[in-house]
Amino acid sequence: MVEIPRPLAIWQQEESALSSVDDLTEGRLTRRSALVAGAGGLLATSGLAALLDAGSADALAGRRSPILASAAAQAGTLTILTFPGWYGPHEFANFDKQHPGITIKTAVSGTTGAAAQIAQIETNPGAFDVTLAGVPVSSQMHAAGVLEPLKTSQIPNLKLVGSTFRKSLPYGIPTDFGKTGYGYRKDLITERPTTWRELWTTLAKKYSGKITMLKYDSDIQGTALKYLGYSVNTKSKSQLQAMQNALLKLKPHLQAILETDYSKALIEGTAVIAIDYDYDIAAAQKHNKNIVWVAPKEGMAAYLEGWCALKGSKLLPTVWELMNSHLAPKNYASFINNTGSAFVEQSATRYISKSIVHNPSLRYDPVALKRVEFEKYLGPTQIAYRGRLWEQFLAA
Amino acid sequence: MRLRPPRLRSIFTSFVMVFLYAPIVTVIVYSVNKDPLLIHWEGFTTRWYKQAFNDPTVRQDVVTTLKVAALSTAISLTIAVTAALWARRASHRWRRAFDGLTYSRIVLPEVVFALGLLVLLGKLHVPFGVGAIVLGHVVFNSAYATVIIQARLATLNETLEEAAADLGASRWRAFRRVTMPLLLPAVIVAGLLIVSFSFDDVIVSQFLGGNNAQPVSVLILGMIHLHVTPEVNAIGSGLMLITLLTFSTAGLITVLWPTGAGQFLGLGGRAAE
Amino acid sequence: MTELSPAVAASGDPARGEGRSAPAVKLIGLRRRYDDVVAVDGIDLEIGDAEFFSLIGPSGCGKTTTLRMIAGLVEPSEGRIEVHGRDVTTVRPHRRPVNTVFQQYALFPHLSVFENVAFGLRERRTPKAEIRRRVGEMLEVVDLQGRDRYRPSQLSGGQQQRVALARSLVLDPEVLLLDEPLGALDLKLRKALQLQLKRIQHEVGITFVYVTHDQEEAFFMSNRVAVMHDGQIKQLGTPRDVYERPRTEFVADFVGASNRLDAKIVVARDDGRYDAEVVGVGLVRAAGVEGLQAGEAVRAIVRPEAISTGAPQADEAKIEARLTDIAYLGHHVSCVAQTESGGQLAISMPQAHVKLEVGDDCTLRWPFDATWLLPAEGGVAPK
Amino acid sequence: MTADVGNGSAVSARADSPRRGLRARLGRAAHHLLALPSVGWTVLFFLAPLAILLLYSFGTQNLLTFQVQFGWTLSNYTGIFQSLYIKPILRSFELSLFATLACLVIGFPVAYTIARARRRSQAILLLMVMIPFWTSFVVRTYGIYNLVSYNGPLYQLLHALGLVHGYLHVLFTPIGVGIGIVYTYLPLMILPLFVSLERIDPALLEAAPDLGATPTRTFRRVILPLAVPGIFAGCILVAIPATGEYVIPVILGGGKTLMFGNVVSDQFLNLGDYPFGAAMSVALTFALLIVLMVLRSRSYKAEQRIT
Repeated sequence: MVEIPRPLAIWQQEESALSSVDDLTEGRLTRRSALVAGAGGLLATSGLAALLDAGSADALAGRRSPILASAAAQAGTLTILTFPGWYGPHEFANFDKQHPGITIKTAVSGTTGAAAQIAQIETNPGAFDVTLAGVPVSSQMHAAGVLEPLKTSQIPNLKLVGSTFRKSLPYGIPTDFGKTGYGYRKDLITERPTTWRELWTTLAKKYSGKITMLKYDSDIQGTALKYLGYSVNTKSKSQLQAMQNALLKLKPHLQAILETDYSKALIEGTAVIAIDYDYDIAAAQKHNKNIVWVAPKEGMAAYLEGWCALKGSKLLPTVWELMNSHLAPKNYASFINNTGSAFVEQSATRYISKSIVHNPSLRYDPVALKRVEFEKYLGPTQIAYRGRLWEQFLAA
Repeated sequence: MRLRPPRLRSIFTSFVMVFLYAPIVTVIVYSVNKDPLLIHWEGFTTRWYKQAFNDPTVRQDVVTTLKVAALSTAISLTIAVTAALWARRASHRWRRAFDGLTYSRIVLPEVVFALGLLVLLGKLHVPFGVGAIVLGHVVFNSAYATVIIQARLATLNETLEEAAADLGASRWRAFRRVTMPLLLPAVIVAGLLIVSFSFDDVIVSQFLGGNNAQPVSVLILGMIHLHVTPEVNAIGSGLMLITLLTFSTAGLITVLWPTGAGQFLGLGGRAAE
Repeated sequence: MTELSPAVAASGDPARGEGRSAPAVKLIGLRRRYDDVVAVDGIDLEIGDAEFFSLIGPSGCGKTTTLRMIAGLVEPSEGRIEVHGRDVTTVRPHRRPVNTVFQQYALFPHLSVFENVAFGLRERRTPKAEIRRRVGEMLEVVDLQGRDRYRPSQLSGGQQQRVALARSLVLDPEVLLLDEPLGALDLKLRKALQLQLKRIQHEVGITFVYVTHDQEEAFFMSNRVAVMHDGQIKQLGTPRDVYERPRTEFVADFVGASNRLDAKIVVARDDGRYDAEVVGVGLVRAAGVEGLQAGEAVRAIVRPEAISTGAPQADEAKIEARLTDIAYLGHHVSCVAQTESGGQLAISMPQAHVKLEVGDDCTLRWPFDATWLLPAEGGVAPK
Repeated sequence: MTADVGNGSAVSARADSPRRGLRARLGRAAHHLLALPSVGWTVLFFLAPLAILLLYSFGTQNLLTFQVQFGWTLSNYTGIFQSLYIKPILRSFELSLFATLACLVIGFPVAYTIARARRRSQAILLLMVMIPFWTSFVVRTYGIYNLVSYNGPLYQLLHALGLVHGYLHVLFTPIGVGIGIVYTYLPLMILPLFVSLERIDPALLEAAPDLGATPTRTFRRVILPLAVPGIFAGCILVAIPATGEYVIPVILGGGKTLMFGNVVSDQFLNLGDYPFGAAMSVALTFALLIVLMVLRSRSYKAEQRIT
């Protein structure tokens, strides 16, 4: 039933058996989920929990499932809260065959903000079985008591995931991560930058109005902290203030702070520099050979996200099976090929598209990972403070 | 008699129409563009429409959207017509208070009452879904409809209804045969408008949809977080087409219906006054 | 009622004095087509100074279109319009020396009575003091003094009508056009206002061109009337002329309930009269439209009020009939009698003269002079 | 009497009915039932939720226990007047004012044209105004985004006409946001204007020139005053929601031209600070209600003047 775990072939770089999947990634390039809500999610979750108070808590408690009937015997609709198009046509194919009674449905976690998505979970106890979430949000959900503790014994494939990732996302199964660096057009600028410092000090002024930035608070704040040589997860007020000043200094030179299509302007040439995720630049490079990825020497901020099981799910045994199936190398490779994202499972490399495996920005490279600092859950006060700073940056 | 040489006004109106349609044209063009990144024109394809049509989520969400729009429009118009009929004969002070309520439903940022409603319905254990979305949509849709219908009703001569009552028509019949036909233009205008609001709404739809009702607007918002894909444009164009077809069918039925003949097109209704 | 102020009575700014010898309004070959429909089909007309002139006819006859062309609200397809000798065919309405009183008054609902009347004066940048004076005087002329602060909606129909009149008259137009101004009023009010209109016209001495479908109203007020039909003027003349000597059956029919009898010309006499054989009556010597030929089928027109009962005199026509209906209309009685041939005759006579009952047979008589002969328009005369 | 009650208001109220007084009273009572759907809906699904939020606006949120605690603190309100929020607030009013005026200037001739068109054309023209709004709001706004983008169709047109050199700088500027808002709210201006212009008696438009008014003066002295209720209604429907607009600034403003609506919804959707978000909403609502009341009372007067 469940695919037998392959031996961990660490750092192995195999040719992909499925090179044709490249086509699949065309036009379906994804960006990270907004569920990885840096600051936002935390207070939002708690706030809503408070708003709904006892009513929903009772409902949650009442629906706590007895579990551990055989997963194969279960039937029903298993709902994953995620983005439309996040999963390709192949990932669930095997699973569907083996579980004829189960229908997998994806529900849209809208993107108006993290609070809205958490509201969806909070107000509909039992309606969703799995949610896609980043480190801070999953930690917050855990604190709020809406997550089902991961039953690792039921998910043998979890061991295939690199231990760094597993430790960073303890409440769910890690599926993908993304680093924030920048891309530039080598045909449109003469410089060949390699650092954040160059971007902030010389390029910003020279190419003022031709620089775009993705709109994601924790990634951008982390980026500024990296530029200044601080930790992404610093709690120092003075460092955070320095970060804020750096961002405010950059803002007048920005063409736009984008919600979507981060690299489109770069591809078109209406912008020459884009502060963007690794996988998005990788995808953009396919459309324009002049785009160069910069993994700045000062380091990069990165998010990590994955699946968490939600309390109140009536299909928990099936959920564990689905998670296990998702991490089975072939399946996992299919998911990575669909999203074009950086991957967390080394053993799936042989099935993953060459363009991802060989891409310097995406490949599974422990050296490169050392320059990356993952965003952590910093507690509500810190999150609220950073949230205000972000708001101030946008409103300025 | 004319205000200005007619051509100037018509030319200006045509320009405004171009302004209104230009973005829609780009949406339609993008929906048939082969280039998935929509950077260049790479040729015509119906692939995105097929893709959208074959996607069960899209199909289901379109149905949800139409259901929500139909229900909330029907309820909103009923509320608006009754409210306007009441307001016409209400005392001045009551009417002002009433108008205050109507306008505040339009004024208040949607996110505010949507959140309040979320909390309230949660506490009352009202199930989330199409019904809950409709509850929310009616709040603002009925307000817009009331404003439009009230404006129309203010211009109608009450003596017509009195005459009808005097001729022995029951109140209901006087309403149906005299007031309603006169109000119809405003009701239609209001209907056209609030259907579009229902389509556009994201916040109430997302908050109150639960896990079994997701209108297209919410789906699209999720989809564009990846990229503004041609498929999204195809869904937008498709939705417009479906609505247009629905309305023209409804219009056709009304026109062909023996008793209501011509009323549907009688939007202006100047002669009716 | 009210003394007319010198400003209104003088009715003349010097600028237009020189054109006074020319007719107030002159229409030359005036035509108006709407797509396929010809609303006005070639009208030539001269209206004199200080004349009260009416255009009458059934609805759709083109009278309102003609009026609107004079006002400049409708452009003629062909032809020319002159006001006191000046060609105004292409002059925009706001520059024409004519003003209109509209059917539904068209008072500005957002302006007070005073401001409505002052509207045109303000357009002319008349000094404020003068506006106040002239509006005040004009409100007196139309008997609305003290109502200047009212809104049009607070006035009765008759009062609104007078505001509309004042609004136009205060501008001292060379010609005042009135488009069924009394159409929306009840009968009693209409009668009163007819008198008032006539008086005002007399006082201000301005040419009035009056459009109505009510011939009685037109006859009562006008110096001359033109009867229109199918976009053409069918007859032009004094009310008496038109009433007593209609040129066509249509005019005869339109200008008043008239009895029509089939007849045939026997002799066309030298004195302009005819001897005609009238069915059921016999030989009648009567006046008629010029140029009727012996042997020609004609209609004999007899006015209801010319008919009486009793033994006929020598110069009277007679016919046997039975009364089928009697209606008392106050000082008058209106009867219907059936002739032996089956035709019906309407009779109108003073109350005192009626001594008959329904069902009585009687002899009806009328003077030969009260008979008018005109060409038959084909077919048998309507009963 | 019971019979009358049983028959209810559906019974014909003939003028010659001997019990007309009673019927009239019953009729009045029944008449008030007409207000019930609207008032009931508003109270249950609008005022009740708002009452909850109003309570929150005086409450505090404990960052550690995440509980909203009811209280009577005004700190949420005083927080609004931080310099941080002044800029978006001013920008909101500025953009809303601009958009309203632009909608009025653009919408008036269109509404007038429609109002004076033949009746069949009226229906078609009104429909034509509405059709673009049956797509999805987000898709439509991205349509504008495409249209005004640096090298988009508008640029190419203007460039071909020699009106623009280099790129078109509309997208990601306040002008871009303004265009988006004008586009989105134009029907809300055109419809009420149409309603009020359509009911102007055409004879008035003949009477004015007949009395010597030029077309311009006719417009100023007759059409404009009579359209005042429509103008007020249109301005209310445009200005007030436009002040709270927040999606358009994000898409067309490139996330840089934020308005107050963005700040408010961020409190709820991203920061999750409900008491502060509620306080902001309450403050915004009150400010807008005052504007609204002023506009409405003017509009009432205007309406009474012309009816």
